[in-house]
Amino acid sequence: MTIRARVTGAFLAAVLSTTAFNGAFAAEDTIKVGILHSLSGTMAISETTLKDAMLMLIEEQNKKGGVLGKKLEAVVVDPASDWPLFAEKARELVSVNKVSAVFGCWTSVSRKSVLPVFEELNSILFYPVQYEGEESQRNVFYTGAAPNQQAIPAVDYLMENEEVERWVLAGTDYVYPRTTNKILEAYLISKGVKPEDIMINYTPFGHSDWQTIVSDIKKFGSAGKKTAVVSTINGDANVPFYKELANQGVKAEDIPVVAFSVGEEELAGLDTGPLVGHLAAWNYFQSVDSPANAAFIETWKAYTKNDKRVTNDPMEAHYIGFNMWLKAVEKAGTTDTDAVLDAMIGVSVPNLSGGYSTMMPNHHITKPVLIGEIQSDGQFETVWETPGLVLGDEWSDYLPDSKDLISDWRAPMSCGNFNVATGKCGGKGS
Amino acid sequence: MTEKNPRTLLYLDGVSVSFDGFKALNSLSFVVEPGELRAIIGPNGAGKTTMMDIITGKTRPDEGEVFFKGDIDLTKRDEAEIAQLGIGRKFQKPTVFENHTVWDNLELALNRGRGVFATLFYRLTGEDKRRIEEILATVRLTARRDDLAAGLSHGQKQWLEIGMLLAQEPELLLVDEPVAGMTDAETAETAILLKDIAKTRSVVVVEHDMGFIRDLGVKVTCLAEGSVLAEGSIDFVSNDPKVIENYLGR
Amino acid sequence: MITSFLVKSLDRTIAVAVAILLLLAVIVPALNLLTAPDHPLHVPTYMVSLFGKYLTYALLALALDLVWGFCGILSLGHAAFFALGGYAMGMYLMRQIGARGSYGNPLLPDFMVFLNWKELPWFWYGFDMFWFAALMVILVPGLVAFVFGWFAFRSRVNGVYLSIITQAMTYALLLAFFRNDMGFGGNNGLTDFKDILGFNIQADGTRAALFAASALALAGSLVVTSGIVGSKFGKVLVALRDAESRTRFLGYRVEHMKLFAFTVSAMMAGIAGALYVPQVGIINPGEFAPANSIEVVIWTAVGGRGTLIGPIVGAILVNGGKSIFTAAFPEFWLFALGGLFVLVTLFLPKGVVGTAQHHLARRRQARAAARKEDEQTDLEDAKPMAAE
Amino acid sequence: MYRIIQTVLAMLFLFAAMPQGLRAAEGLRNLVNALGEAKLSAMDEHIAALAKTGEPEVVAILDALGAGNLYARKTDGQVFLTKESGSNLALIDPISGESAGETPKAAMSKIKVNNSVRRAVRAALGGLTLLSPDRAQRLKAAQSVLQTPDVDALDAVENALVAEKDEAVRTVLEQARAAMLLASDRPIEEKKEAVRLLRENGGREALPVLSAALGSAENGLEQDIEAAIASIEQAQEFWNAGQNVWYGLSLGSVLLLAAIGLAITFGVMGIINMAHGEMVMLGAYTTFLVQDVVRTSFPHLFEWSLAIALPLAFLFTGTVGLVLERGVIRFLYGRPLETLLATWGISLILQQSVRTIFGPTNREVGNPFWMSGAFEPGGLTITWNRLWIIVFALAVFAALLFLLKKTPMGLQMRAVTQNRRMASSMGIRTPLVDALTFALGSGIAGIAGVALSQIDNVSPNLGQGYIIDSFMVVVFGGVGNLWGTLVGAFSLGILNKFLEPYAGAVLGKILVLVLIILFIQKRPRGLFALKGRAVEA
Repeated sequence: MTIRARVTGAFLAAVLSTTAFNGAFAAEDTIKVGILHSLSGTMAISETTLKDAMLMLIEEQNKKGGVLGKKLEAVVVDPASDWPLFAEKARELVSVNKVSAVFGCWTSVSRKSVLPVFEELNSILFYPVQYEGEESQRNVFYTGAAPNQQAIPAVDYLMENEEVERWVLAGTDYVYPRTTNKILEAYLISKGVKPEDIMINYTPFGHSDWQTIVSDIKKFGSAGKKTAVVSTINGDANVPFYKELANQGVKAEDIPVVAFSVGEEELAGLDTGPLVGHLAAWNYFQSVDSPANAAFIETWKAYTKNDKRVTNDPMEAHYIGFNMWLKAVEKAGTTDTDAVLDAMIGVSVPNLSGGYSTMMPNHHITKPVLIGEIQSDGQFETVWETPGLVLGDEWSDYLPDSKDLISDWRAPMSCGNFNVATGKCGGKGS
Repeated sequence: MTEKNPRTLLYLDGVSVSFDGFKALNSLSFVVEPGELRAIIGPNGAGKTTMMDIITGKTRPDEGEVFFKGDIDLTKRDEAEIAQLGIGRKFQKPTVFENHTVWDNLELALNRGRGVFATLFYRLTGEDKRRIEEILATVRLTARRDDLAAGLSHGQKQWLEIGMLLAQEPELLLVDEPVAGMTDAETAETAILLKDIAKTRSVVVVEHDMGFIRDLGVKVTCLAEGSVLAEGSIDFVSNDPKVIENYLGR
Repeated sequence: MITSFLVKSLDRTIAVAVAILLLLAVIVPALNLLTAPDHPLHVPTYMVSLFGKYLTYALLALALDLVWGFCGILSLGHAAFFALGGYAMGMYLMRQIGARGSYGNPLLPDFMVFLNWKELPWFWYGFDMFWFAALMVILVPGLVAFVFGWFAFRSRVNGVYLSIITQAMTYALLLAFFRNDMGFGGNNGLTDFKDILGFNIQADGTRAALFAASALALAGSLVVTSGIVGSKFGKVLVALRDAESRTRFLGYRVEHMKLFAFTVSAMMAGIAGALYVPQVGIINPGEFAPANSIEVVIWTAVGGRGTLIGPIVGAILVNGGKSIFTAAFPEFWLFALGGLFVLVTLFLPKGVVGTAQHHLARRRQARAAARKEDEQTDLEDAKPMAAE
Repeated sequence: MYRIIQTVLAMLFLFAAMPQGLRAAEGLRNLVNALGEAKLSAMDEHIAALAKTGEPEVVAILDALGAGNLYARKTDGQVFLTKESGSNLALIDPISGESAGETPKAAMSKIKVNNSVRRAVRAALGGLTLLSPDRAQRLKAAQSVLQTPDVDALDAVENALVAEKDEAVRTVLEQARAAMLLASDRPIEEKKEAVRLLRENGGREALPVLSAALGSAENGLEQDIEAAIASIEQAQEFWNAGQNVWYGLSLGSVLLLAAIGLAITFGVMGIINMAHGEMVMLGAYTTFLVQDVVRTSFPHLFEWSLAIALPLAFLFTGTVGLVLERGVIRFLYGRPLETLLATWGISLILQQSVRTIFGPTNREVGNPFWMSGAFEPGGLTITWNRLWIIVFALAVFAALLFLLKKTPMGLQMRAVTQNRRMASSMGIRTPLVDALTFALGSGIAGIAGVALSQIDNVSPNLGQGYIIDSFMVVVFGGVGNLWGTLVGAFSLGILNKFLEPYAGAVLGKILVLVLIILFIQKRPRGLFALKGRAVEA
């Protein structure tokens, strides 16, 4: 046999075996759920955990008998941190694997990449990560935090409890930090902060040399006014950032750093001893003291067979989203997209911090906002909590062009960008 | 030392070049007349190849003058330009285009338009075809015209390269060790070929093979340590005591 | 003898490939649009856009092959030209959204609105016209390649050095496009496209048309490349690839030759990018990632560099494999991909197509010479390291 | 607020009826137990009340509070100092300091602290330990008083100054006194003197004090303060330049570490080793594994874990390199561009292997104490880890240079890379030398990983972040020249750090890349090119 023939043969065999593989599953009568999280590439570090969490939730639900009398079946694909591949895989999940809903994406760009696919094929996406807002789409449910569910309460906390007057807004240069910082800047100025008391700094993805920036922060913080850093620094860049903070002796008591993208998972790669007291704002911490959370953590540790695995906010978002979907499917009595989309609004399920979260007509959910301080064991301790639940505000009130927009996916409005000033759907409605 | 003469084909005066402190050429002066066949000998490191590099524009001299056809300053031009002016060069190691056929090798060497678009829209004319066939016959490769150059024997590659130089129609040919690795018969034939070529153009041959140079029977220049040691007939040069000491050995 | 065989078979293969592509351009859209979804011959839209995407990748690989396979310039930055073409097309598509964006701003794309941009940056002018965008798709990558190549080839940056600085180029572009201040949408890039030339970009008909356009573009480029490679210019390219100094001493301005090939290749890559963007619906700086450019090199190597069909086959094989493996073995597909690269370089240095052609040619030659040698050729071919 | 004063008063009233010693102890216990019920916002007053007692036990209690080791028993509200003991807490009586048994964590509730509580603790502790017999503790106390100058503590500081003999502590205390003075109602002459002192001694720390004082300064003092601020800022400008050089050197040392292994595999051997970054990553993971074992089995060796990891990382990555060379790369000599493809494939496999084995998330590699923190000579801030990394990078460079230039092994390596055939005919076993050279390059990448694990993420993506920079450094410096790599790394580092403040981190990096591209046009063979007449055909 020639080499060419051998190679072709091997390839054909691979193709055949995968089709057979898929075919075998299709024979059973199950409800399929797609999981669209990167398992390789740069985002695997964050997203793999979410895939595991989803698999666990599905397994647990199947133990309880599935939904509508059918078992759930997870379809896992790897979009490999490659944004166009997200779109391809989403299309594959919906049109080839015929999944009823997809749980996935982490970065905004991956969500943006799959949006048209879900719109076109009319399927459902649950998006579990805090994001910049400025979006509301018929086929997407946003279970992570909008800026008002994270950033603004955190700034409020610092202003009231730590009497912060000077602000460093440090972020990775991409859309989430840019938008969040725009919103925060507008908010701070509306609260009487002077523009010269705000320093904004952007760094590239994966930035690892923080010496200059940390020393700039120290300098900025030595103007005699209480200073805080609001960090929207993304993923990988955080570990060297915090290491540099610790080594240059920036203590939380002097210049606290409040982060919106640093959770238990990120801290797991750090010696948090020198970081005690720096803050994070989320809607969930692993340390939250509630029976639901204790049970969740126990199941998670058992499922991963690892006592050290931590839980985090996006996992809770998937937990909420998944339970909401189950409830909506039961309410609708079908997994048909349109029926589920209708049934979703108003669905209320317990969250892990001891309350209930509700899906609102703008496809965002209500959540408590927690401010936590980093502890030496890599966990957060809640030091402040919003008195009630906060509703995710998709169109920020602090940006001039979006303050007139609202979204409501209930009939008869059914609009993602209704302009209350002109009374028309579609931005300016012109 | 040498007079600049408008009739002189190649004129080098006081050319020096050094690499990392090592003086490869040391105030070298050297003249080639039109139609002359000249042999250059010298020990390793005498600067033979460097001299060729300078003439063909591969290396820029640190100082000195290099003129072609009286008033064309070669130090200001690059390889392609110098080649187009009519100076051809054969490397020490035979370099032909191995992934091309013998025919294509010659076609590429043919003295025609060498611009991007000239080559892109080039069509093989009857005249060019005849010319290539002629050269094939001269270098005795007619039978192998459609074979890849990679398949040729060492000697055949040397000949193909000489054929390519012919196709280039240069006025001056620089030939670096053309008979290295050739059989005696091939060597003899190469000598005849070179003498033949020298009837219509100037040729400079660098060679170690004293027998071959004797076969050529031409004026010899001996280089050592980057400058000219002696110049004259083979017998004159090989009896020069400095040459014997430096090169031929005691 | 061998050459005449090769030349003939080469021409024949190209003709066949072009014919297949033309046929695909007609049949696939027809099967997609005219047959019912449950018809056995129905091609689902999913497949149409997937293969449309592969075809643009194939075009990119072909473009790389022109400079790498035939000219010996290993560009590790070819995805940059692809992305530049893609951005030019993306800008057109963004302008087509008009007032249908979230904020209903008729002039500014959404990402500019919520980052408080007040005016359209000057470099966005003209992109509302298709002809202008189409021109830019070719001109921008061509110009970047021309300027970059003019500097690099003039100063004779070669081999590994050239590869590394092409990588630096794409890396610098990556960082630049990530910057939100650049006005290209930062990390999110350009997305939310609505229509192209007045047709809804999500409609099956548009997708089928884009597929056909990709197939036609690939066929067209194949003809052009084959023309270039077959001309005397092509022979000069191969000559300078194998023996650059020799070519110089024959009087060819190597830097001009390289510059021409590099620029043409970048333009082809730009066209590929422009066709890619409407089919995947997004363009973002991730396309500039050096890893992407390396992947293109790998498609070309797998298929067989220095052959025209090779990169096309390679691009489709590797990407098809990637599509299958990322779904079937999500945890392990990188092992498969990594392993493939190692195995191909070790055992198939000429690539799939190159090895096949080599094999065929030798077999024919052997058969013509003597039947007895047949077995031996096989033996030699089977010995992996014997090749090259 | 009012209620707290009420309780405190009530307690004070209670004590009056008790015998002196017992009364104090009992009062203290009540104050401590009150912490258990206090709201976060009211903690300040409680801490102040505790500090006011001046009892020696208070130091340990406040220490525990600040560190989050103070727990209240859920059943009776008794507050204890605690220590982790497995899943239980070991209780220590806050007054007597005696052990009070163990309890499960669930039975205790932690006394919550936040930043403002920690600040209050720090200030209180500063006041309490100003007169401590331990010099280090006095210094720390003085520093914390300086950080949070409080007018009320002025007398305490002045008292301490009278007794203080140690020069270093005195300097800090004097600054603290000056800072407090400015906020007090002392006469203007004393304040002027304070401003002068701050201007002379104070670095950046003096700026906040001065600018705060500027707001409330009386006439006549304002100009003094403004002049002081201007003078300090001017001095800072000078130090900033020095700081930038230091940052540049530090970045350069990181680049040098990342690139030096590549200078062998790519620079000397000509293999475009895309898996180089993964070797660095494997080195970092070796460090993680070593620390993991050390933590669980030999905790007392933790400070030495990096030293243990170094040889292991070298051996491990060296072995991986050896296997790769024998298994793959040796078939590709003379085809440098194809080594790129094969090693790229290998890098994918290595990354995914690590991801499969260790999981995709970051792993924690701790800094030993001698690599934590910073010191401040003049107006500079020099972090220990960066300093050690510079030293380490230079040491690795020197060792490598020595190995290549002065040992038989190095001689053979150079011989083989310069003229393989000749070396082989002289009896050098070229395949062995090739394998060992590659292993050496990989091993050095591995020990670079040990160092980089101290400042970067230990994740499967670690290597990806360094690979492009490494190639830039080697190419910029000149392939095949170790000195070129050294100079290249440091000059790129410094260039980057000088561009960063003006252009920003992103644009700075782009500019550096563009400059490298332009530089390569000018000198196609890099900074330290090997010149020669070698005719390439």
